[in-house]
Amino acid sequence: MHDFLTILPLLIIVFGAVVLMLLAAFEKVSLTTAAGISMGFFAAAFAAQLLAGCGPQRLVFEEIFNGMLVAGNFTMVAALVIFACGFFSTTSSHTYFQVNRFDGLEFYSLLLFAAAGMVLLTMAAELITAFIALEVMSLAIYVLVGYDRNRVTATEALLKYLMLGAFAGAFFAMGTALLYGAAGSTHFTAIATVAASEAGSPLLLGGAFLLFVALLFKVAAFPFHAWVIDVYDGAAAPVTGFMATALKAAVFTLFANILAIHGALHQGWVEILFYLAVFTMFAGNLIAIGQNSLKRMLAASGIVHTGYLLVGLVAISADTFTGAVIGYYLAAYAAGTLGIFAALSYLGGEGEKRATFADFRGLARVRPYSAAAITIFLLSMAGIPPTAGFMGKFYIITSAIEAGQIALAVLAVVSSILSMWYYLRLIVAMYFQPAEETFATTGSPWAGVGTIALAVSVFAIGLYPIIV
Amino acid sequence: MIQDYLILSIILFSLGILGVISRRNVFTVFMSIELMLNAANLAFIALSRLHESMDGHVLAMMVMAVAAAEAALALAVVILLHKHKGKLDTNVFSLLRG
Amino acid sequence: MENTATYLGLIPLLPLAGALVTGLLHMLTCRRKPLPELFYGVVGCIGPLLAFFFALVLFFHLKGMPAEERFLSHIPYTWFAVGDLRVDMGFLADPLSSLMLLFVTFIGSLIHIYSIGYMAGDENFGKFFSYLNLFLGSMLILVLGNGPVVMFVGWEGVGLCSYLLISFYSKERENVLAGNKAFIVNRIGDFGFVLGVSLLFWAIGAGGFDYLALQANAGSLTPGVGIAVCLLLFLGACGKSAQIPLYVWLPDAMAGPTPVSALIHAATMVTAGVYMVARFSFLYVQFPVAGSVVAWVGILTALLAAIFGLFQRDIKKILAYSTVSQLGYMFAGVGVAAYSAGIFHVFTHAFFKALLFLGAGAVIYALHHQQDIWKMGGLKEKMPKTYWTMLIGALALAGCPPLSGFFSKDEILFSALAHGHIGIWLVGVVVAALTAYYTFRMIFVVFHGQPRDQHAWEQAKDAPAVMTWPLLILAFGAFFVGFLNLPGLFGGGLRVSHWLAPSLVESHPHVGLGVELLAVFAGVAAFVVGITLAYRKFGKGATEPEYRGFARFAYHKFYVDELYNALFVQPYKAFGGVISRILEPKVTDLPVRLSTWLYRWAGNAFKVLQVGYVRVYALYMVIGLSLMSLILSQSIN
Amino acid sequence: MFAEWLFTAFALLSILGAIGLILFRHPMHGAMSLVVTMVSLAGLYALLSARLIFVLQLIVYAGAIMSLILFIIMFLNIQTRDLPEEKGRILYLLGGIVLLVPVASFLIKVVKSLPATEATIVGSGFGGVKEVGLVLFQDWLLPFEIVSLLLLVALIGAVVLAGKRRFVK
Amino acid sequence: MFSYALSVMIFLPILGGLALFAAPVGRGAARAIGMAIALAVLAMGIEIFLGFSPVGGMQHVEHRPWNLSLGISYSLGVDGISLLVLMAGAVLFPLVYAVFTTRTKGFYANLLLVQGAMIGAICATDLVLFYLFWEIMLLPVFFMIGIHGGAGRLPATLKITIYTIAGSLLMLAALIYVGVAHQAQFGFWSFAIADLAALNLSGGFTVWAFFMFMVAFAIKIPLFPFHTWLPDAYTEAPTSTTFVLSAIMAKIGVYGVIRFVIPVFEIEFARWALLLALAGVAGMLYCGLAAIAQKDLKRMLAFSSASHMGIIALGVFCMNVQALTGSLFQIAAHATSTGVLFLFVGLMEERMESRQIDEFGGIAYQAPIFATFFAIAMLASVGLPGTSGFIGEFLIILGAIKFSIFIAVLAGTTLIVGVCYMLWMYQRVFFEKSNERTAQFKDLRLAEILTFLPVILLIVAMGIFPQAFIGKIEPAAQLQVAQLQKGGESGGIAASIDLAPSPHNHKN
Repeated sequence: MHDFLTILPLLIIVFGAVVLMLLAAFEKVSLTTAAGISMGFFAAAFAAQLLAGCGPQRLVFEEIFNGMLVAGNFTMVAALVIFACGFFSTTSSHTYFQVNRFDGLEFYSLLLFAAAGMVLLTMAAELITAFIALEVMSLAIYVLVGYDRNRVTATEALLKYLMLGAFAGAFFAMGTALLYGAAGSTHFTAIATVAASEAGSPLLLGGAFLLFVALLFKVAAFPFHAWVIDVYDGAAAPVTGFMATALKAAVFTLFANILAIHGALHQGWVEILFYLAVFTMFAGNLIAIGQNSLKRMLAASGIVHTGYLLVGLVAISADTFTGAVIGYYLAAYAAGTLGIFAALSYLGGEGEKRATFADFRGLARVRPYSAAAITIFLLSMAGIPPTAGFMGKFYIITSAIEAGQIALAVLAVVSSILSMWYYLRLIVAMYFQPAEETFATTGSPWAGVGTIALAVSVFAIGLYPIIV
Repeated sequence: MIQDYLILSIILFSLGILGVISRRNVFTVFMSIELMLNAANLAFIALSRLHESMDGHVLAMMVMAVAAAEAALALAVVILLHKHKGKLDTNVFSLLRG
Repeated sequence: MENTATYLGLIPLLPLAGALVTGLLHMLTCRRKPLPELFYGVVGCIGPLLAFFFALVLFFHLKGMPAEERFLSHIPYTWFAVGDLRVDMGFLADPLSSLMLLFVTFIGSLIHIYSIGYMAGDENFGKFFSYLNLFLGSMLILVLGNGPVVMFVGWEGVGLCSYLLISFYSKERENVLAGNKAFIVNRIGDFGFVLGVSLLFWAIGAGGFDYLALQANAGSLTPGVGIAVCLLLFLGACGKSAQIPLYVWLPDAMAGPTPVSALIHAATMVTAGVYMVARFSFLYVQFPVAGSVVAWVGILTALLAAIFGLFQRDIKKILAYSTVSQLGYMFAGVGVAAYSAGIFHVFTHAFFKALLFLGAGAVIYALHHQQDIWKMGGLKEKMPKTYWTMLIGALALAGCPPLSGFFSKDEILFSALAHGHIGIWLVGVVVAALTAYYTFRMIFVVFHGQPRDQHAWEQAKDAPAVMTWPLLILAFGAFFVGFLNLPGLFGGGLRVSHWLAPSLVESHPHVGLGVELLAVFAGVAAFVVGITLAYRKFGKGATEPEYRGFARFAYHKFYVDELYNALFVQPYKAFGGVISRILEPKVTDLPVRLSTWLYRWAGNAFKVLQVGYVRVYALYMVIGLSLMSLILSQSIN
Repeated sequence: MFAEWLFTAFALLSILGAIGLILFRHPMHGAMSLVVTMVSLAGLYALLSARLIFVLQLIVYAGAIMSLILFIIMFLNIQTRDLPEEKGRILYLLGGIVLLVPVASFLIKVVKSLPATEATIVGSGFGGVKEVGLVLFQDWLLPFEIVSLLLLVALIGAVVLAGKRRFVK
Repeated sequence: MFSYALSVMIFLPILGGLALFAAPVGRGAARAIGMAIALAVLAMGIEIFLGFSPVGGMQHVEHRPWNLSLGISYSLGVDGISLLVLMAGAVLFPLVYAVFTTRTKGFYANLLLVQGAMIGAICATDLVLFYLFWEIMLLPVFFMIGIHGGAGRLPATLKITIYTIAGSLLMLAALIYVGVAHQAQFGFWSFAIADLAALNLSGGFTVWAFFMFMVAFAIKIPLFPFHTWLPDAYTEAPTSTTFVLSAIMAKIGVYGVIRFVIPVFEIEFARWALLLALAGVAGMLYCGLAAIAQKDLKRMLAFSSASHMGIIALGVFCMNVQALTGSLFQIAAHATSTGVLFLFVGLMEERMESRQIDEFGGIAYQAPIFATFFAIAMLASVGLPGTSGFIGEFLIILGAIKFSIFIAVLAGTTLIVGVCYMLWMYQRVFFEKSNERTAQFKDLRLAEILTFLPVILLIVAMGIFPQAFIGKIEPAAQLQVAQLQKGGESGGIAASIDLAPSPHNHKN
């Protein structure tokens, strides 16, 4: 029964996806209803996840699923983040689609499918399960990215993402193969055994290498980051928000789970992850500083946050791994990023005509509350107290120093200094420059409500970091 | 002997990578990716033989399923691209840059 | 120390209260309907007069006590206490301070009265009295303070008032600049003073930081620290009392109204340095080297200022240089450990110099602010009272026996000789001659001969009574105060010296009568030589000479002002400009600007890498893959 | 011995096919070349006693997927003039090879660490439909279920992206 | 006094500010609300000051666990070290509302926020809580400069913000390092300063952590050569913001060094004190010299403020009770004098619409009251005895002598440097001849007189009766120095830092 409760949220999401798919197939409902249903399923899954409670990592339906699914505190946090992301992406989408009319009922179905894939990804305790879950998630998101078929940039983003994503997927498959060769099985437990007995096994090394390349690609770590700018730019704002948050949460959860399967495995990767984290943070900053488009800047800043999360991965200790730091950071990051994309969803206007920094000049004069919310999100992303982003960064740096990675902690700090530039740049534009337009928006107030809720949650998560 | 299969698999995998980075034709690129997946499959099967367990066969089937799904989507994208520009040159699609 | 006198605190407080009242009233009314001058005059004079009264009371109170117990103190409250440092806002009356108190309040009062006449008609009449009162109050704090830090309050207070009063006619830039100069140069001295006091604290201040405690602990000073303290304190004295190298502000200070010149820049404030050295006699006595430095600086200042005085044309500047010169004498006196002699010269000098200044003020007043002696002449008939009083002052200054200046100067020169400082004595004698010469050059040119400006001469007349009475009183003083400290040679009893003895640590070497006579003779001779030469040259009317060679050099005051300007002021300003225009943006801020620029540059470079071709992105991935493979293949063999 | 000859032949064929894929300018030729590779791979699977996979490789890959690709190529009626110029292809190829040498050598090093054993004789049931099916539905139930999700998503995706709905050029 | 006084002092302004942001009220009402809150805070501050008992420990302590996993707690307290800084934060704010009547609602709201955050930073006794407030207080400043500043406000506001945040973030890393070290040494998490003081830090990173802390504070103070943001920011900021920056925020930098750096890094502090002291003195001279070349009154005061901050910082680095007490006292003294000077410049700007020194002249004749007030504040700023400025400066120089004669001699030049530019400015602005525009200069109105009079009186009172303040801060300073000497001894280096042997060594 307990096991059933544990996978209940997942079942709810899958069920919701199928329901919406069927409704879409028969075109029986309005878009608003579809969005409502989607929100309902996300909310229900969220609630179910909360109800299911949590505990230490354990296998779910070990007999039936042959030990391929795990659940615990960490996966619960990740699932909650994913469900929340789905929920708020739905609210944003609803408003967005009332202005940008390329919608379809399948959109919400795909959103739910993607979420299902993500949750499966976080819970995977076996590589091929993870691979397929990853593909479920990826395929759904590919489609979401390219959903606006009439817009060539969306298609271009789709092409880039799909092509590179499949490319990375092939690495995942090859990595799985090599690990299979090393362990004779693709279960994490088997790999852990090998890692414990022969830590320097070349097959283990090579397999993990290819596997990690794929994961690093998905989270847009340097040097596998280049796609992310263009894809975020080309996708619709709510989709970008969903990708930037939920996807990253899912992949990082898997990443952490894999690294944490055994200390020896983690130990072998500390050095490379160290450099990757450093390069990722700085590359992200350097890309962000040169951008004029908000979405591109946010994409680049997402790279920077990937860097911070990699710092967190460097610092995890496989023996005492709880995922708290990573989970908290993911939640904090998700709240800020989702919020800003929610705001962009309704402020962007038709065809996302307001896209650059300059387009948001003087927003605070005309729409002070929106500007204030965006400011809060930006401050959270920049890590200014008392927002969630601050606490997230605090935890990450704490864990890095605890792990003895002081240099990495300092570099992370330096990187956050660099990131101030472009976050402040938007605030400067919104507050310190005169307004040139009225920023009139149409459509439902859902995105706005979501923005406010997220702004509040940024503070709530920051001031009461209960989940850690 | 099993090693030879694996080496072949690595070679095919590398050739797949080469195809991805050196070609601009969308079809070729996707087929290169298929080639990489095939290479992975070969490794699965060979290792399955090595370990004398049939798990590798199942894994290869799964990879095939994934490859098929990806192919379906990829072909849809190809159609979409063709509708947009009438060309299948990846370099044509570089509106998003900088 | 058991003796207390609560009214001690009142003495400085009275003028300060006067300053507050007049100042506030002036400030509030000057823009609308100013109060009558008489009001300010009366209110302004009450404070000093009452203070003088209390000073007298105090004096007789002390006099009534046994000589060794003549210490009255009053400590209203602890000013501040940090760690071992404990500074009381305390006042100490002892023979030294009571003597200073007497003449400061006395001359101060006279000058207040005089100012009622002199400043009549000035739109800032009230402000003037406020400043004067403030000055007097500060001076009294300086004198009465029971320790160096309280002294410093007065010390800086008089500096501030000096600034305010020099720049009193603030519409003219030169006056304000002169005020600035005075304040800044004084501050240079204060820099030394503060450091000296601080050093003193760490050396011996832990057991109490007032004079008496310091004196008790002074024995434990090491020579290095002790000499450093003495010299640093003397730097303070140099600033306040216009000694080399900080004397430059005093001549410029004549930009202020004449009563100010008389009160502050001749009689009282500038002697604070001498007072301070005398106060710290217990230190200077321990370290004769420091004393010698003081003495030599003093006597050289005396010589230098006397030389400058020879060629000045502004009547007040002549007097100013003579003040500098006389201050030099005083320092020579205290430097050779003849503290009572130095203080006595302070005392007499206050009378005759105030007299001379007030006389000069009367002349200036009569000639409608004409200060150039070469535009005066023959005023003897027109202004007899002024002439005669000034003549007494001049004689006293020149050291004519038996006027006050003669005795005090003689005492200093004799002490120098007696302590074996032959060089100082010789220079002192030369300066005495020069003093007599330039003093009478001034008297002759101003009062004798033919009028050089007929029109002004015809209108000139003696000043009103409120101005002449102080002159007369001061003349009386200038004539007779010397007898208070008549040395044994002339049948006196050195009464001032004996009075001061409890406060000072000094020794009186016993020398033969011959030495004493030599000193007296030399002093008289110098006076005679000087006045004779002056009479020869200027006695019967003279025209302004053309200065050439050394005279020209001296006329321009050895170009010291220009030198200082070129050496300190201009480089200072230029350096400020360099900092704010070059150093700040181009050097100090460079790391910041450079890193910002670098960041943006690198950002643009990365922007270029985002080419937009998906194949290239894959290439990046493969590059990373390749590099990581290279690294990883190191770890397997 | 015979098996080794066969392996060599299939391996060479598959590599040639792969090279052909990379080098042929027209996707059609590339696709045909890839089919060669896939068929050779199927042969290799057979050599490895993977009977079911051998069949699947032929049916699903060489058959279904490749025909789909060929169908689309023909459907779009790709002309040679529509193809990208790809002038710098050789440069990219050479550069790619340079980059890939470390990767491939590393990976080969990795697989060489495996024990150099000859393929052992396996039981007659190895790789059969029944045997693989049992493993699939006993041990690999969860991935199998998820694959259904995957295919569903792919289905919806293909419909959404290429479906016959309002497309405004 | 009720037990949550400090919390109320922190959150009354913060909540008030947030409410103002949200509430649709006019600027007049906003000003009135701000004024009321500032006055309430003032009243509580005075209450705390009067009820403060002069002992070393913390008073008005509040403690409440907040983040258990990292041992972060919401803990507040006031002791002698924070008392005067707190008072500065409580006393000076009502002036802003009184003097500047024409700001927008958002401005007053920001002002409230910054006050609450500052008081929070002053009262926090948990390092993380301090950091929280420390960062928060920058944001309103950022907005105040950016929205209401002068023509060159954008670069100026970005510079101050990024510069100070850079420092703060470095401090964050060091702060976490300290917390982790505590966990490693004592086995439990705590960021409470009392716990951290027990740390025995060593290891290669300690010195880096120390400097990260120091850089953060040095930027805020600002200590040479980290002052380069200051002239632009002070000049471009609206005067009320400049006032807040110079009068309080800079002081919190010094305060932070005393409160957090000294207890945690005793050994490093003692080791590097000479270098830091040199930086303080160099900044004093550098900014003092730069001040003389300024043509803009506000900019000149900005440099002057930086120059004084150098001396205040020096007092902290001298590591003896006189200098430390002097610094703490000077913090309050400088807050009143320079703060008021900035306000005066603001008034002049409102009346004359210019800040160029060249365009003034002869104001003293038109506005004697204003000139007198200005002069008093100016004299306090140059450290004239009888005003608040002297006591602190004297104590610092006195303490500096003990520390190093070389440093003291340089520090002593502040007496000269300060007076040069101030007199020069006073001459050009208040003396000399009036021009057409200054002839129209209006003297202070009654309301303005009543606003400034308390502060002017405070300046004088602090000069004449400083013991009322020093008595309250000295015990805490004693404690602090005792701790420092302990650290210096255990490091075995305190003795070697003197360039010149201290006089005590000669005594026998």
